[in-house]
Amino acid sequence: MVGTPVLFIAIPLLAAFLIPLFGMVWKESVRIVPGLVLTYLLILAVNLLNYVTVNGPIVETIAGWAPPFGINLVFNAFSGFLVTLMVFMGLMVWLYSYRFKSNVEYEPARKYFLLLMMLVTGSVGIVLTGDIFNMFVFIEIVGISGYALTAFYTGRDSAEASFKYLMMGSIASVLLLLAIMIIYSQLGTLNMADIASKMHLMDPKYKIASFILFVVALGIEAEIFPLNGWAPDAYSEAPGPVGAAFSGIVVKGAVYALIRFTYTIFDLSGSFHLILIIGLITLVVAEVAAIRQEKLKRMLAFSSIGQMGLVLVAFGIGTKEGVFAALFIMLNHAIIKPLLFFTGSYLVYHSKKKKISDLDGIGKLAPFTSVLFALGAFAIVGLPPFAGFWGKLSFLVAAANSDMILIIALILVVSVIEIVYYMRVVNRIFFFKRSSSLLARRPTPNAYIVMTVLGLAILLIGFYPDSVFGYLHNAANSLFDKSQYIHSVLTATIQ
Amino acid sequence: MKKVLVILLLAVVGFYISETFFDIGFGNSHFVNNEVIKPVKDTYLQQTVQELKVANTVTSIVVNFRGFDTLGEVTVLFLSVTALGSILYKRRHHVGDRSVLFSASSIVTAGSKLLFPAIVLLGTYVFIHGHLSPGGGFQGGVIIATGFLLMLLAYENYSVSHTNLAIVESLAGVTFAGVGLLGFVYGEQGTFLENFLPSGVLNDLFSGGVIPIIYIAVGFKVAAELTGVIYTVLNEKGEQNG
Amino acid sequence: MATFILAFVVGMTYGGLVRKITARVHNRIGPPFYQNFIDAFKLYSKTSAIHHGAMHFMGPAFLMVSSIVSLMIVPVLIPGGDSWYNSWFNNMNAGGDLVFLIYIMVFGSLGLALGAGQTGNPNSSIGVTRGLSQMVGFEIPWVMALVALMISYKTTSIVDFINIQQETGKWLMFENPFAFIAAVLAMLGMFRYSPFDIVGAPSELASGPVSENGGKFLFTMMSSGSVFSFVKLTLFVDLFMGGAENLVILVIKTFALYMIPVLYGIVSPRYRTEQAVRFFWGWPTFIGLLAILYAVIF
Amino acid sequence: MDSTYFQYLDYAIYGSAVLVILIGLYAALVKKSLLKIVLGLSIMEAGVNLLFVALGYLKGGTAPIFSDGYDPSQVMVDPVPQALVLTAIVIGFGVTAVALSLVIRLWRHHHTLYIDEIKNLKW
Amino acid sequence: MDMLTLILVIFLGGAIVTWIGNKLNPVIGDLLFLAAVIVPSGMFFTGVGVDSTTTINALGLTLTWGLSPLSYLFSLVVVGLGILLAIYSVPFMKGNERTGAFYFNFILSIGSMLGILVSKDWVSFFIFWEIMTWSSYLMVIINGKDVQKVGIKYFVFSAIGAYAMLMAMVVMNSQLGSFMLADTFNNFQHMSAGYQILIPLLLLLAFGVKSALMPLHVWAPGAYSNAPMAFTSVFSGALSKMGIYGMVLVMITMVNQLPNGSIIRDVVAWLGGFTAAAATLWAITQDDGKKLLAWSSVGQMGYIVVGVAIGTPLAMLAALFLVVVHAMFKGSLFMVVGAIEKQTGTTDFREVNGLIRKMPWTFISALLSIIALAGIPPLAGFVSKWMLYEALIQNNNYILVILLFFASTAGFLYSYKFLHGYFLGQEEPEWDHVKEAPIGMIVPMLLLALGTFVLGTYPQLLFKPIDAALQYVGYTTTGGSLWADSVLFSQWGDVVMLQPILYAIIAVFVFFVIFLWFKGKKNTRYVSTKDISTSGEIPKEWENLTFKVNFFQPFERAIEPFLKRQIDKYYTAFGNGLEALFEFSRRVYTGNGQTYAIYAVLFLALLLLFKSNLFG
Repeated sequence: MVGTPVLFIAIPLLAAFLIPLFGMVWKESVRIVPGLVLTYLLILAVNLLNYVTVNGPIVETIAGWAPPFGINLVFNAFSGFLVTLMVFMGLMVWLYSYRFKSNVEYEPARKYFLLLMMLVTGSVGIVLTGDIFNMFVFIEIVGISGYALTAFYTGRDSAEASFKYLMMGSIASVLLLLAIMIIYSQLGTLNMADIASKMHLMDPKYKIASFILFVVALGIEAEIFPLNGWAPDAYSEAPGPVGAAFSGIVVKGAVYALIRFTYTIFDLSGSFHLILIIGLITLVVAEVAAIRQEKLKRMLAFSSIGQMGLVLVAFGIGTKEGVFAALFIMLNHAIIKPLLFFTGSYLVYHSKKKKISDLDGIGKLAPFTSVLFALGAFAIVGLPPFAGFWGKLSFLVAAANSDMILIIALILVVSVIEIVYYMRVVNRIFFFKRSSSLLARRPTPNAYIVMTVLGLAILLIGFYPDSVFGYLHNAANSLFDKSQYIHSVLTATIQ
Repeated sequence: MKKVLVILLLAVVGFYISETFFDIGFGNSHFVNNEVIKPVKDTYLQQTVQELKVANTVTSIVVNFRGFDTLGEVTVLFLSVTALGSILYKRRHHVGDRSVLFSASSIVTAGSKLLFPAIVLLGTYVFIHGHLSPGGGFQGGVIIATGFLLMLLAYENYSVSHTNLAIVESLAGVTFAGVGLLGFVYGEQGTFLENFLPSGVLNDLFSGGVIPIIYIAVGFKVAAELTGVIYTVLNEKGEQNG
Repeated sequence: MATFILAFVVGMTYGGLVRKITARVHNRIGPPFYQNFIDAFKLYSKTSAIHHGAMHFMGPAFLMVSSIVSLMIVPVLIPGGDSWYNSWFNNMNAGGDLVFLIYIMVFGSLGLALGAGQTGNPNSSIGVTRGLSQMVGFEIPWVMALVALMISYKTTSIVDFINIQQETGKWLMFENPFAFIAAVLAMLGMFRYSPFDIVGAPSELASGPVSENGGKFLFTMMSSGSVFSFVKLTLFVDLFMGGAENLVILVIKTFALYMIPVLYGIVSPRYRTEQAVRFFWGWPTFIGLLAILYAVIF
Repeated sequence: MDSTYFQYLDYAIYGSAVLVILIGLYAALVKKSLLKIVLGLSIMEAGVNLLFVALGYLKGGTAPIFSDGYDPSQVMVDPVPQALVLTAIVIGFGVTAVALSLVIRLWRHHHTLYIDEIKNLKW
Repeated sequence: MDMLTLILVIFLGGAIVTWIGNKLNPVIGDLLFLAAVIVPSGMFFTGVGVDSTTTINALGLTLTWGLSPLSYLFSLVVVGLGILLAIYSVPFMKGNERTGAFYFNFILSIGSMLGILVSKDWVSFFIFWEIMTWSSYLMVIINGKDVQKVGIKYFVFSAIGAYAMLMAMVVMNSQLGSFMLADTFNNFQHMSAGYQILIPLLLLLAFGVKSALMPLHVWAPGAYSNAPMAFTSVFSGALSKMGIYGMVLVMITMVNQLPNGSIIRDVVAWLGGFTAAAATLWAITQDDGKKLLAWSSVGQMGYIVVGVAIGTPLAMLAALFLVVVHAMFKGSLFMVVGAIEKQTGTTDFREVNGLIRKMPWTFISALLSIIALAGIPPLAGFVSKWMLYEALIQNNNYILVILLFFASTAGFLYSYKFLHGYFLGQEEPEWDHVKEAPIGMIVPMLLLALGTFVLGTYPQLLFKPIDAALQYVGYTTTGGSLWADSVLFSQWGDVVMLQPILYAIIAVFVFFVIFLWFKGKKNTRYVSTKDISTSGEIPKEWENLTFKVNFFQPFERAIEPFLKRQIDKYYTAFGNGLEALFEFSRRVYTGNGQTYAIYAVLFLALLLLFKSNLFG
């Protein structure tokens, strides 16, 4: 074993505290160090994931107290998969924005990269931790760095977006605390596995109340429909890479929390249906709103909300296939949507109003970026032979196997809508008369690298889905057997 | 209209929440030596005395049992300072010109100069004795920060150098995380944030292993960060008066 | 070849007679009935000085092809009849198939249309469009009638129809009168006499598809046209009147049948094209439907 | 102390805590000024902390501090909620600080704190 | 690697390589393009046997590829057209700025069509189907002409169809636990009754969209006329046939097993007949050659659908025959229009005329193809039409016969309009500069046109593969061959019996041409089309007397009440209504942060209120 999961948290924190000191010595280091950290984390994550696939989940206890007394981190196939994904995306975002911020001075650059790193760390922590209050802390970390990154650009409406985000976020934290309270008052413990094992002792009245509070609190982070008013503003006003990070990393963390609560901790009967319904509503409303957007990034934001809704639907099916499909969609979404955000933010870079109609005929000016954008669009709407198709297929298979014909029909109708708005953009980019006063910005080399890597990933998964099949399968299994999770945590010996 | 709706909603929500908590009951007696649930607090209470030799259980929980939370919490503070800096960042950032609500009288200035050392001393005491008596790093840090606030309010041209603040908080944070990482090396179980120093005897100043060290670091960090927050916000003057 | 000569002669004669009769009805003297032969020979002996390119040549050729081929597959006399000259006339009667016939009959007019179009004379094109539109009009009742026959006798071969009528001894025009009426109404249009003669409107000077054609071309057209009318008549005789044992009967039957459009045409004013089309899609189609119903029921 | 006294206290304490939460929420939802909204948010958090600490109380419990001269017979209140509330307070502080800075930014940008006028991002 | 996989891989890789190569240098691009189409096609003809299968594992599913006689028949069409059009499109696309994209999509769509035909399981079927869809979609909008309208319409309809197929296939999988075509067809009975109705309907929807069946056809005219003509030949010739292919499969394997499948058959057949008639009428009213041909393709697809839906051996025979023949003549016709567009720059009847002497070879191929299209003997169109009529009569669909007769008779109108519009009429000085199209464009269209002639004379060339295909899908024959019960070939004795007549036709034709030539051409001179006897006066050079504008006005007047009704309008209204609804529904996102917070609290309150309903 090459390292322990706690390094995912400890190393970035150490680096975060050290970065100001480094910055005083060598200014460029504030850009580089986060990248190095993320690279290390990626290597660590991949190694641990392979280790886990071979010999079972790792349960890291902290401060030498075995669960449920100490806080513990759980790195099993499911969380490990998500962690790897998040760290990879974090690295991509860092690499993309490495030169992106080259025109701003030292101070904002330092803060930007610091906050970015902490965003990734917090999301990873959400996924890894085995303690609900600790999860709350990490959610707050993600939240604060998210507010700051959203409001990063001065002079735009970013502050407004960030304020909305903050309002919703603090309401969410209050509700989360209430829910934690109820659970603690009943079971006297905060450890997930412990709670899960004692859940049967709890009066269903409290169960339901706390579950509802959890759903609302985490739903605000996970952009569930009535709670996601902040999301489009934040996505569209934040810098391009940050939008990518939101859609690729943060939402994943929130959805993970929701799913962990639904699958592992609570044993309520109706919870799957609740998730399913919420996901459907989110999906439909988001896609419907996306088709009428004038601004590109807003459209992308809505589409990503819709994708999350689809993920929730897939989780709500409640079968192993459903979980598999959901993970696959998450994977696709985590790869494709950042690509769309990157390319999109380059395409609209020079148009002040960020409107879609400003993109007419930009394909001539920025062929590489435009082609990659088109690739992303084709992939996200699930056209074969690109990555998105397999996720959609596995989802439909799962849904059909549990006889949800109407849901299938609804999903397909919605994805027709999706096709419409994505294709409208692609048409404008490539086949419209080029509007004068249109300037395209040549991506910087590192942006080229990032886009190419993501595009290749899309093609790889599209043509050879088995490359990720095994991981997804293990992840689905490990999420599914709850007893194994509980057992592995509660009998965690200090390694 | 909107108000009525909101009040209705709040009534509903409040009703359900308070109902739940009333059912839980105040001073929830079902925790007292409940053998079915075996709440963790009992273990905490006894382990605090037996293992860690720390008088203040809250401190032991905050720093050791749930030290990970505390690390995260310190990070949150750190992040909020950073966030403040990046949100309020302006191209031209003169240190020193700040919105003066009113000019302090000489009594205030003199008195604050008098009080400042005492306040800092109190804060230091509080976080040094954090593991023995009520209080701890956070409280002490806040007290120290109030001292700086006092000075900043009293003296218009009183300034704290950002660099020093940054150095202090960074070092404190590094200490925290580093001590945690040292737990890997020296702790007999080799886990993060583990206590690897001898615990000493109960109610002794040098007891509780790493807990005082961490709490002191936290104290410094909180002090520096809060001061930084105050300073940054004070240095923000709205366009309307200047 | 004998068939061709016969068809030529008969067709020409009928044409001449028509002109005569029309004149009489309009109480004029009118040309003698052999006038057409004279015209034909005159035209044939003329050498035309100009032409309008390849298609201009092919047009009449197409026309001739269609008329001759249709003549070849329409049995003039009853196959295996007892007359001594019978063997002259069964050239491809075995293959008399209605569907084939319908299409091959259209073939000619299309070729003619092409030839006319080549000349670039607007009147030709106008005439062609009118003609084609009208064709679409009368094709429907015509096909309905034929389909009715096909239904009731489960064959598409003309020979079979003749044999059936010979065996039963009943003419199909009495077996399925609706079909007969529909077919006759269609035939009005087919012969393009008034009131359906807006195609090659003779009253305007030198218009219609045949304008721009002189000499050999016009000769070819005339002859093929006369052959065509003969073919159609024979077809009707075969289908509805039980065929003809020998030439005399054939002539009688065909002439009797031929008088219908002529007499109807003489006394009725001319339709505009859309009126014509609407006309054909009106009563004749209805009757055709009746015919089909009749055939299905009985 | 006699227990009847606590009968009322139950409702009084929890009720007041929940009431504080609701007041804060009301302010955050209805008040038009950004500052008041931020205030509402922090009031809300204060209420939650209050509730949490009250939750940890044990009847007749003392502070969970083993300083000299505590009698082991006496039961101690639950220390965990206090620790958690400590964390929660600090986090709340951080959030409030960020919120205030955002308010300053908005003031810079719009020269107003009236939330209905800060609606550039819609639909 | 196995042959089929290799071929498909070559197609895919060839697409990308060609694209890149064209970016480097146009000539390299052209060569790569030809290679990328012709090499795998040649490999297909030589290397792939009917019984060769290969399997690939992906995501726990097995993709199986193989070739059946039925798909072999269709693949002949695809590959043949592909090769010819590849040759055609090199000169056609010369100088076009989007040549690279054109080549890319062209190769991709050819390859994906081949993939559809060889895929033996639904997953790969769907994959290739979608690839075909989006590559052809890119092809439709490649000219940048009303992209949003036509392109989106095409893609939306295709997507609806494709998703219907997707739904059907996952449902079948959940019911039968297998994605294999064969399993789903054989175990069709084991599904519950509701699904037994639902799935064929879904699949018919899917395939009906591609084959432009009447209520679903609205994408077709725009798409056909928008795409570059070099691709439209493939589009109407091969790509729409994929819908027919699927429909054949569904009709034979599923609908036959339904207790009351005859109802579905009749409905589809009627839709097909209606398509044929209505599309023909629309074609007559068009003034643009592309649109005219597009509508006429829709009409011809109607004929084919009728044949497939009737489903008697003879009808099937006719339908499949018409599939091949339609591919030939319609491909050739679209190529003709492409050549005219390339040479003159317009395809509007009202602008160009009198091209017959400028582009004689184009005219000849157009003439032959048009005759085949109109179904006039001796060309191949007639054979299929005739068999279709006979099948209908034998099957007692009399009204359908009338409908189709009417359609084909009305077909003469637009056939004539097409020829007259481009080639006949007066020759204008403004078109004097027009030259004959380059040889690379002439040869393919001539080949196709002559091919129709050959098939018309020797239909049995094509009957044998069709026979094999039909026997494969389960038609049993009485007399050794399925065409035994056709009057055309039985009562006339044999296939051979047809030929004397045809030869007679040709003989008489040649005779009269020669006769008129020698008698007439001798000492006559060619005069320009201005030299006509319009009431004695000769029109001047600048006067254009050609009669083009609302050509069939009387006929259009006659069918006016029909022309008033357009399905397209209804779709458009529906779409606009939806958009308005969406516009309304996105107003929940008022920019006010407090409103969002209120939503949150409202959501919480609702959950709390209805918790008993949620968690029983």
